[in-house]
Amino acid sequence: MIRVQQGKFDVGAEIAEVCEGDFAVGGIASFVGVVRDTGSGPSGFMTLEHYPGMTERKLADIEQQARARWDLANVLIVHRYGKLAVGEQIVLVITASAHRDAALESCHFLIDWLKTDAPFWKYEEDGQTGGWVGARESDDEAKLKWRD
Amino acid sequence: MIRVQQGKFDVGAEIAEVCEGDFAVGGIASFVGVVRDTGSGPSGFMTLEHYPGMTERKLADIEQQARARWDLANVLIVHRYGKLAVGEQIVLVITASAHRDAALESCHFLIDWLKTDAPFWKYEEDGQTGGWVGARESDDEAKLKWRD
Amino acid sequence: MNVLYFAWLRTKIGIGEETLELPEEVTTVSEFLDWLGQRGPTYLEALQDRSVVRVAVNQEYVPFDHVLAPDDEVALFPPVTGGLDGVT
Amino acid sequence: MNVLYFAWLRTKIGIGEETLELPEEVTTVSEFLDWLGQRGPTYLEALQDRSVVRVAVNQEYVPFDHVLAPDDEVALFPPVTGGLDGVT
Repeated sequence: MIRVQQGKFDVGAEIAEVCEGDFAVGGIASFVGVVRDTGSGPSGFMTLEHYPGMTERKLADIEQQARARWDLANVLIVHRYGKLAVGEQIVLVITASAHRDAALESCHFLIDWLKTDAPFWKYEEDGQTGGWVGARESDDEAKLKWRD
Repeated sequence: MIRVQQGKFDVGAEIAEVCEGDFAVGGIASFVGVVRDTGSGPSGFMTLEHYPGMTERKLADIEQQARARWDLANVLIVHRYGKLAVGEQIVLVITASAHRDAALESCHFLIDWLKTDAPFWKYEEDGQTGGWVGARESDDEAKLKWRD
Repeated sequence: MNVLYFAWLRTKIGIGEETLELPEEVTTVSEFLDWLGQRGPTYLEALQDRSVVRVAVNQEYVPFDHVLAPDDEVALFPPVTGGLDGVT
Repeated sequence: MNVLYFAWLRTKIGIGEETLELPEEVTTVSEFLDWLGQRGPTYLEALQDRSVVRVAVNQEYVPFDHVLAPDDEVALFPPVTGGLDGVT
């Protein structure tokens, strides 16, 4: 399941819902990404732009890849866009499985992909100046480790 | 931070609290363990017995090991004991870091340890019969992978 | 043809979306970018470094030699910077 | 000496905790287990397979040759089955 939204998400409620009534699920791994302080101080913020439609396709596609690779009972990816303040939760990945390795590894895989390939562009502001963030090469290396 | 308690925990609130006001934290990994259905059907339950005092010492010790090994801003382990129904949340591990690998790997490490070494004993009941659960060898192998 | 611009390509060109009628001789993405660059200085500047321009047709990435169809939705944007922000 | 029993050692012996006065000749954990087994059939049965008995003294695991002190808190329990339940 994937969702791209402007509003906040409720991690506890999402985790509870992801395996509601499914008694084969024994473990739920999750990862919450938070907008960091990039040196602008805690009053800075970031605007996340995306390509509505394509973003959802790409997220749904990576969800399918994770499900094909690991034995997962459920997957949820929630990604926010728009203007976000430092400290705000920006992304949530939840993977539920009967196997803890499957849950944790697939969560890691999805987070690595989101960090590099999710179709978002970042505009950072510190109150005075602003600028578009460039791509990072070190993140592409992290993604390579998931190649078969 | 570690807690051994009988009552439920609120995953969302715990995650929010773990990095409250710490703007260097960029990612929070977590794992929630759920009481599974061991064939007794969804009406079964499990009683988790522990050694008050020693449990807390052991959990605090493994937290220190994780902090020594990974660059973590915060760690929270909450483990419940007592009578738990199938589907109930039993354990919560949260690791917060500026680095996603550190958060996810340390969470995995703690979960592997909890699965094998946490000083708890399980009594399973399906409504008619009950019995103490024996140790599992396959879990000990998972733990070996964390050896240097 | 519906054309979308994102991130600094959008802010440099000054609009997020426009409908364009392509001349018949423009068939590939590469030819389309050449033609687009001639529409004005903002286009030219935005598109001068092709190594930082990515193209999606109907919401799928395509190479520069991809052949366009009249009803395509074409999007131009910089390399994605990823969603997740907070961690290294 | 305060002695604690957990899990099936507790249910077999029938109590969770008791205070015992050790005879002088009982010094190691191993000797203590031998002495305890002579206290009655429930003790004997619970302690007959030492390979499934773990011992902690003052909340730390100890080997069977560990020497006990009068004020020790001694706990006997089966190998832990771990906390986490739901996953393999």
